Amino acid sequence: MRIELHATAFDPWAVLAQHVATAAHLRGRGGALATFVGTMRDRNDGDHVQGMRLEHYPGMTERELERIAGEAAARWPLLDVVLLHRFGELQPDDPIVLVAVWSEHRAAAFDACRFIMEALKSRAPFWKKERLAHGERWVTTNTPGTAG
Amino acid sequence: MRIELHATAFDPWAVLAQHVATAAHLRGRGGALATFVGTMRDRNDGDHVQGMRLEHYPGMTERELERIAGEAAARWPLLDVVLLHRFGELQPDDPIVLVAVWSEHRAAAFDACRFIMEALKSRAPFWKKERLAHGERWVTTNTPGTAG
Amino acid sequence: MSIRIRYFASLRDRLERDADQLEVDEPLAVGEVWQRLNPDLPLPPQTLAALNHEYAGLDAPVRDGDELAFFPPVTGG
Amino acid sequence: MSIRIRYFASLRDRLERDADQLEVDEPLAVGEVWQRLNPDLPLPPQTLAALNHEYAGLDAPVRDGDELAFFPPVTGG
Repeated sequence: MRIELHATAFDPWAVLAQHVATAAHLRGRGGALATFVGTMRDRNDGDHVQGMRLEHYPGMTERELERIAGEAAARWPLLDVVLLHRFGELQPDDPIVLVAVWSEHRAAAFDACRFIMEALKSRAPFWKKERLAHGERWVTTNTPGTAG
Repeated sequence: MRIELHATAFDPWAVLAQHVATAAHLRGRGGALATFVGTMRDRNDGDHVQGMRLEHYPGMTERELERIAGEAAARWPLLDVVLLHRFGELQPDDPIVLVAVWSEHRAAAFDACRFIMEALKSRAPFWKKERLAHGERWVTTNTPGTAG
Repeated sequence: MSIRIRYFASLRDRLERDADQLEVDEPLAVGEVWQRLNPDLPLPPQTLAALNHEYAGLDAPVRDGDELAFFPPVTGG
Repeated sequence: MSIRIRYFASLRDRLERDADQLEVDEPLAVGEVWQRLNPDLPLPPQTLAALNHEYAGLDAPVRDGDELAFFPPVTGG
């Protein structure tokens, strides 16, 4: 299980390639890998967004992410979880979050990956402040996780 | 939309990194990416599996994958789909399938990625033959896609 | 009327051939083609059929020049 | 009894400070700490509270040395 906060941009594909290459406990076993990558969009609520500052609560944010991953591991038969999240100054297209869940079979990998994302969205202490052409604004609500 | 059959091993992370780097239509918009990677396990039904031959129906397999991706694109607001599948001789840990679905928001990306995997498992003409220590055997059923 | 028939995977192994060619005068449905070619073997349960690369039912009519395929449940992904 | 209180994001901007320190003698609950520190501002709806890095209800008791945090709904991911 690897849970990290990153102050600067990370490359989700390099992280996954490196993790798979070095994770001996996945060798021959990790048949199913579900991942989610959230990146910064350059539009929100009809406005062009130039950049974003992602605030967090050092200490609590890490612990809450660990609790969420632990809950997933208690509920599904998982082989591994990688969970990376940015904070600080972001540009459009920067990855915000990477969730990767390995299991022997796809149902557990899919279910746990989505559970982690929904729990993170509702519980992990992060706050987005968008930089627009005419100033800054706090994002006040997250997009719902179920299709409308 | 990129749908490909591969006769030899592919690297899902290199494919995704390259796709994201060159896909101008995702720039600033593709906020949510859900992926699934299925790799070959070295055990099945209690036996050690040394290798696998993945047979397909050239012509129909490509068309069925295109139909499945098209159905997903008609049902959810997707920005892009990458769908790669192996055929031929596989070794343990070789990627079998990569499904990557981009959307502006995560619900559509998650739902469509899972839909494509379930449809592929039940409809795409592929057949696995496992190579064991004492001979070969056809895989006759797929693992269910919902948690038991 | 000329029809090309293909068999895949364990069904091909069981039949010990991967294709048939059938020349007939009267119209036939998918299931009737199987019976004509394999009179001693009822279609195995769960066998799937595809007509010109698209799934088809056993009562679908087969036309001249069609490619018809029979295969076991798929196990990809 | 000494309690450290932290504010985050839009709530910090609104209060124009990111932390408070409270010294009290009697036991207090989370919601009472807010009232004591912000007597003119009822706790904004949807505000979340965390005690020692774990979510807590407004009636949770606060103990000496605790770190208490108030913040708006989270928007990560």
